[in-house]
Amino acid sequence: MRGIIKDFPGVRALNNVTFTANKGEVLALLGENGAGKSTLMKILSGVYPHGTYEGDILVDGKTCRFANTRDAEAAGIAIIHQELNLIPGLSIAENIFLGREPKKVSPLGIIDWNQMHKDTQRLLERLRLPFRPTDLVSTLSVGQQQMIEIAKALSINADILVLDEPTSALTESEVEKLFEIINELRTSGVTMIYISHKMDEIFTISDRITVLRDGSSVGSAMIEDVTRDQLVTLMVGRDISQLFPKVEQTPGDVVLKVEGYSAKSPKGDGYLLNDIEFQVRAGEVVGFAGLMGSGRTELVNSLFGALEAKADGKVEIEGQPVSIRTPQDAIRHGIAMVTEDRKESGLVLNMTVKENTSLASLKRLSSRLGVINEQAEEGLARQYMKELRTKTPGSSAVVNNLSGGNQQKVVISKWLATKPKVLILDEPTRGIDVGAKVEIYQLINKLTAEGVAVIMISSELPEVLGMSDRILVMREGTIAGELSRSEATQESIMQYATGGV
Amino acid sequence: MNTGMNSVALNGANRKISSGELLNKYSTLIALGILFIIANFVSSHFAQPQNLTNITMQIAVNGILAVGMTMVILTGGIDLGVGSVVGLTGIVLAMTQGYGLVPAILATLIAGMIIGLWNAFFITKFNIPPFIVTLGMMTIARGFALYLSEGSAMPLETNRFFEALGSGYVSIGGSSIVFLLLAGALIWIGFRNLKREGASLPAILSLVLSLGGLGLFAWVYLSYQGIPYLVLVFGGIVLWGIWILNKTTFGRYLYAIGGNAKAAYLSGVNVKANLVKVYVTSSVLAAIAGIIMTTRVGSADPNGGNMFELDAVAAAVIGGTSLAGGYGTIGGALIGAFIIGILNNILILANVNPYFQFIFKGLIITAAVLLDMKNKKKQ
Amino acid sequence: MNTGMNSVALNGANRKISSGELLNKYSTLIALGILFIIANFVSSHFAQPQNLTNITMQIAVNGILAVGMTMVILTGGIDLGVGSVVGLTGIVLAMTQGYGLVPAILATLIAGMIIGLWNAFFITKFNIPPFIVTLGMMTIARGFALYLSEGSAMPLETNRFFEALGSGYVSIGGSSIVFLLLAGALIWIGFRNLKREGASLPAILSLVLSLGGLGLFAWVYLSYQGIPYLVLVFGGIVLWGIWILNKTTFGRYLYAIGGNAKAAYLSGVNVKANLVKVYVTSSVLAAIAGIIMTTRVGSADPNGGNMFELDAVAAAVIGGTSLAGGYGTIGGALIGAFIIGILNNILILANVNPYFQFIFKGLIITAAVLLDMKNKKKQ
Amino acid sequence: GCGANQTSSGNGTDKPASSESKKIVIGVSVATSQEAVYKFMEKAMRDNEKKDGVEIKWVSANNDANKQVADVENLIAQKVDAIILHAVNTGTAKNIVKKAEDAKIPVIAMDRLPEDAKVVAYVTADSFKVGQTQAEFILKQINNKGNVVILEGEAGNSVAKAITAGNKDALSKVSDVKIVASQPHQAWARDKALATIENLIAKGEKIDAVLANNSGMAMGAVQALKAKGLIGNVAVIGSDADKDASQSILKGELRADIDKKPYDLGLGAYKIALAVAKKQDWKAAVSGLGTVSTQDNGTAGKVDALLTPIKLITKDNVKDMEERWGKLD
Ligand SMILES: Nc1ncnc2c1ncn2[C@@H]1O[C@H](COP(=O)(O)OP(=O)(O)OP(=O)(O)O)[C@@H](O)[C@H]1O
Ligand SMILES: Nc1ncnc2c1ncn2[C@@H]1O[C@H](COP(=O)(O)OP(=O)(O)OP(=O)(O)O)[C@@H](O)[C@H]1O
Ligand SMILES: [Mg+2]
Ligand SMILES: [Mg+2]
Repeated sequence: MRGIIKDFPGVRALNNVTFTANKGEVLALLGENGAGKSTLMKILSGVYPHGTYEGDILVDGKTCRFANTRDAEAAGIAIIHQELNLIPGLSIAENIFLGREPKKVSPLGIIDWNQMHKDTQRLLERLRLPFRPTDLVSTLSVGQQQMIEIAKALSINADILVLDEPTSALTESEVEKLFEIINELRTSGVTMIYISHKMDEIFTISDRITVLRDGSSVGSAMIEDVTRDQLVTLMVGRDISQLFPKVEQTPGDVVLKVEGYSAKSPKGDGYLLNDIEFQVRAGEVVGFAGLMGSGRTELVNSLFGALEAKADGKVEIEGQPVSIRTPQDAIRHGIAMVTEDRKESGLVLNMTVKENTSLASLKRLSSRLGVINEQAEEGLARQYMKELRTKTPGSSAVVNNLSGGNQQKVVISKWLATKPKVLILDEPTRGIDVGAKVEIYQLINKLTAEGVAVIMISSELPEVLGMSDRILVMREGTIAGELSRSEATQESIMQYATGGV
Repeated sequence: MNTGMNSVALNGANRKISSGELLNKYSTLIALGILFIIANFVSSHFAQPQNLTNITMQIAVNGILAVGMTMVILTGGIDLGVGSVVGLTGIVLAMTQGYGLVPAILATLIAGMIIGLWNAFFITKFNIPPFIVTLGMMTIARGFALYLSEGSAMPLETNRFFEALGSGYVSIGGSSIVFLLLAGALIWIGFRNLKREGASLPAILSLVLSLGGLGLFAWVYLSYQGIPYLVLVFGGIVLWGIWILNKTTFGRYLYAIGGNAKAAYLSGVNVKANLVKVYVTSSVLAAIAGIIMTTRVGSADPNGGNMFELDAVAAAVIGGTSLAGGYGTIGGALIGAFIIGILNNILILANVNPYFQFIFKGLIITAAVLLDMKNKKKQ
Repeated sequence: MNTGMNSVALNGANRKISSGELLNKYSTLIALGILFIIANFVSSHFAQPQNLTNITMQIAVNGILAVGMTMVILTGGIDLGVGSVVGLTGIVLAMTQGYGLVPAILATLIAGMIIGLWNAFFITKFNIPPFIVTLGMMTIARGFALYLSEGSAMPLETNRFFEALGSGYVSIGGSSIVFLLLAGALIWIGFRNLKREGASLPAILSLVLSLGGLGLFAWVYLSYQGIPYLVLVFGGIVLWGIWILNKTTFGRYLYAIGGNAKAAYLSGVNVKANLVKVYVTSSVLAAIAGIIMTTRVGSADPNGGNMFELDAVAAAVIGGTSLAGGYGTIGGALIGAFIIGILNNILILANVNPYFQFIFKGLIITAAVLLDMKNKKKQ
Repeated sequence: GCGANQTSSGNGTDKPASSESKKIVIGVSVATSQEAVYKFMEKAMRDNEKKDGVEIKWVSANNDANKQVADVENLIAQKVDAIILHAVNTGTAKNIVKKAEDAKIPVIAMDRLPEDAKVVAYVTADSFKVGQTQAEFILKQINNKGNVVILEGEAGNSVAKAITAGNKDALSKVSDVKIVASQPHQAWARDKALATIENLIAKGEKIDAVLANNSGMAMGAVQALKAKGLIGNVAVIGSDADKDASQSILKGELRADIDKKPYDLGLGAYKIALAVAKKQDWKAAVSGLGTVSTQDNGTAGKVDALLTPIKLITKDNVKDMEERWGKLD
């Protein structure tokens, strides 16, 4: 790709980017949120058709002008998008072959279901996925859906495969499977462009890296030639001395205490949560580790009153037993929860930064009759924009236009504005660049210093290890073990998480 | 009635399905069954073959519209114009009948097609919400119908084809052959599925239900005067619709567009082309409904089809189609059309005060969907 | 007309806004302006104060319904029952008038409230799509209206209050005071915003536009007979609606629910309670519209309000409200109601063939939204 | 079987097989129930139902011609003895009559005559005549000179068209009268009629008279004229003589209205249906209800008709309407 320039109204997303990938290599494309990685890849794969950008795409030396994604596919380019692009109401097979269905009578468009199901079965077996081609995608978890996306990309048999943050929702074992596949493809000469914010993965899988910053490419290097710190500096344009700037606090009184907490599955087969018991002190960060699907999200959702299944057990806040049935109750009792999917459940995307920030504390900002005090609202938004260093054109910018990291900061602002005693962070750094991650860690430090009790769920073990005072490991809806900061290691956590103790 | 069949073919059947799921799957059918039983108590005339034959003739127009409406709603759109299109195309048929049967029918279908293209043009080219474009078409088509007819009903000339279509029956012998063929097809498909996917409860159940339904229809028609021609057309359109949605790329794309238009687009589905097709389909089906209605009443009424769009939407939604798009079946819409038709029928049989009929109708539409939702919730 | 004001207060004005964005912001207003100019060419009577006064009186009912409809649509719902509720509440008013003015009006509003609660109950408790619940209400309320009135129109007794509301005017002096107060308030708010957010182009523009609009209205009413009382009620409801959406938690929650109901729920918004409120609001506004229509025509017609729901939805959507929820303003809906009202007016002034009126109306509704979309696309 | 087997059909069992012992069932299919006049048609029949041992099945088509086909099919399926048809659309009702004919059920057309259909009898207050009478009254009021407005009902509705045609027929006989507007109104809505008059006044049209297809729209016109202080100068006439219209006449606002005597209309249709069902001569049964004549009906030739009188209601005789509406004030 040569001299690519792409403008969106008000922003230049790509500014004269030139970018090459060699045949058969895995090229990692790095950069902060909003650096333009996805945009560049969307241009390559025909999402933004020829004419909506400047510059040329050269595949095997030939200039290509894609009018749509079909053209790009025909040229051998497949992409796994950052967001899931599946249709929930359709089956796995239908999703994989959407737009490319094998047909019996082509002009009539009669689908050859046998062929399609057979091909799908083969793909699923290759990825060792235990589903049938006819299962509906809506019944799969997000990670499983991501694997279907991968299957879909593989089914194209592309020469160039773009993977835009494919692992953000995958379990460890699924990541391993993916890496096996990538290695297979590499040996068969497929070129891959791999985008991720996870440094470990970059060093495990890639041959070469290219870094984008603010819409320009700032460098490229073989993976052997760079260190992690160099890479980070290249990406964010400044030194980050410490990835996990943990500041230890002396824990105060117990703020949240949970005892004998269980929740039955609404489907009637067994427990989602079984006899959970733990407590969190003021100023303490309790990390929750566990495999995907171990019930961490369910636990915190349930504590927050947002789980449909009814739960029994004792919950105490600052020594007072409380009953929480709805998020409203939870907020009233001083609990705040940053949900794991900011687009789906964290933000009202078409509202402004200010409106999102105030959403959970609007009652406090308004008179008894419900009239909003606009000055107070504006003040609140500005206060948190400043405290969290949110990059936004203003408090009245629509959040949809912010980068992922800044969107996450808006979600956190919303919850900090409720002045919580307990802050639950579910995957707070998913899909966020290194720079923003560190800022969020620093924020956690600041909160603990102010005496907030923090629960942090994360699937990135280094993060749990780096930021928690104590780590609780969950497995199949129970707490499998507790580790103090000093005794916790990746291995000890994994042992509890997989039941291998 | 053989949608059970198709959705099974779609979902596969060799995983265990709980009774709750079965209940959910057939909830609309169960609602229909309940209504059927109530109707039987309300009036002894209800279950007479003649009355049941009448009901199928009465729902044909709404049923045909509901097929098109379901397809449109699957994409997340709506077509509020169909009622007026029924009226307008009836007028077109009456005006062009002098040129001969085939030219008249062609002209009518082309009128429907042009209307569909108009709708699709504004929807796909300018992204105007379908609600508005088709609301506009609702008044535009009505205006043309009134203008062309100068506000008067236009009689159809006596014509064997129109008479047969409007009120003729296939002979009992012919009808028997149709039913035998259908039964054969059902059994063949059913056993093929059973063989392919194993003998699961839902597969067997849907075969039994389809055969039962077919048997009921056979009894009704054969013990009266045979299959009405217009029901034959209607049935053909329903089967065609089920086939399109389940077996063709066009059908699957409709679900995909309604489920996640962006994902469909990124997968290389030509979203706009498929939207054009679906709005044209809806309007052409409305033109067919217009032809049927005109032959049935014997003349074209420029005010004909008034408010039919709402009944068509109701049929689709009662049948489980989601107005947000992505979910729904033609079989469901057919059941929905039956529920509405039986409702109108028993309100008349029971001699209910006409004012109360309004109230009952509103209540029962709500109740039918309520039943559906309650079952869905249990899942 | 002073929505510009409010949306500025909402969006802040201290960032640079391009002319494209401005065009987009005011696209519906521009459409109205174009229609206004065309209307002037079509008939020299159009811009007469008397005619313009008439138009505002004629759109009041649709405008009031559009306020409620906009709120409902903001949440992603729809209320198809409002037309029938207008008819039913008119009958309730006529039936209860014997008990005195205040009890009659209270009974009417309570009837509206009960209907709203019924709608809300099925929507929030059983998750039945609003389209279906309110479609059911459309026939149920019509049935009750017909049943209670036995199908006859019911006259309103002569009563000073009803006469004033239906066709009376605030004296010229009183009207002048109202305008002075409004102008004062506008200037005060405008300058406060200018001071708070700096003198940006949009802030100044919206102040100028609001004052211009106010001036136009002042000219119209003061050079005819003053402000009609029913326009005063209508204007009050519009201002109330704008205030609710921009200044209160309820209004904010409506946007949040339509934008992302799950996120709103997780942020502690009581989604169900707010939905109950919005459906009750819509039905109570329909009851007020029913009172106004009844006093205006002097009697309650059980068939009154037929199809009004479609005009109300059209007004909201022409005004830029998204049927998917989350976007929309009362000011836009007001402009939408004006576009529809002016359209009906000039078709009669121009003595257009009645059948063509249908066609024009459909075309112009499409065109109005088209203009809006084209501007939005440019952004 | 305790019925008197007067006309024993000869099978000698105690099955009540004779037509006499069976209750006579009359099906009535009306276009709409949404207006007051239909209630009086129904009342005329209900008043006699018990006495004559008849069962009435009353169905209403909500102004939907297609639904009316279904309604009549349902009546046929219930094996009614006679059908009284009040057609949604006279142009489209021929097939309905044919369906009944095929089932050997006699059809009596009430108020509206299905074109080209061979009905047993046609009972009518004659909408065209209503229109003529309206116009003749108005012409007297304005001394055969001036501007008139016709407020038509729903576009394409056959009654609306017949009344309007009657209006135009009578008005066209006078050269100095100008029809300044003839405008249909969706759902015959009074608020829309009100807006039409307002707009015409604003346009500067001098209006001398308004002829409305029904009372509701006439009242809309009255309201608009009242608001502009013009009610004294403009003669307004409606049709159906609704309660509020009657009151308005009493108050001297609405100038006149036409009473189509729906009760007589209904009674006439009922009596004919009953006689026909009993295979008796119906002409004797309706003596005193109106005049019996014949009317041309296109390809169907001549059909027998019972013309019930229509009555012009003015301030002089409006008190007569109290019989129907109770005390007017
Ligand atoms: N459809 C769009 N409309 C307007 N601006 C956009 C659009 N898509 C992206 N942008 C902007 O373009 C810039 C680059 O975005 P892009 O999604 O390519 O970033 P990225 O590097 O993939 O970030 P992340 O790591 O968060 O995925 C950002 O400033 C973003 O806000
Ligand atoms: N919406 C849902 N429908 C069906 N099953 C679900 C749903 N959400 C979660 N589950 C199942 O519930 C179990 C617990 O999931 P949960 O999301 O709480 O896990 P987790 O430990 O938080 O993992 P993650 O890291 O993915 O958030 C898993 O088996 C998961 O598949
Ligand atoms: Mg990206
Ligand atoms: Mg989780």
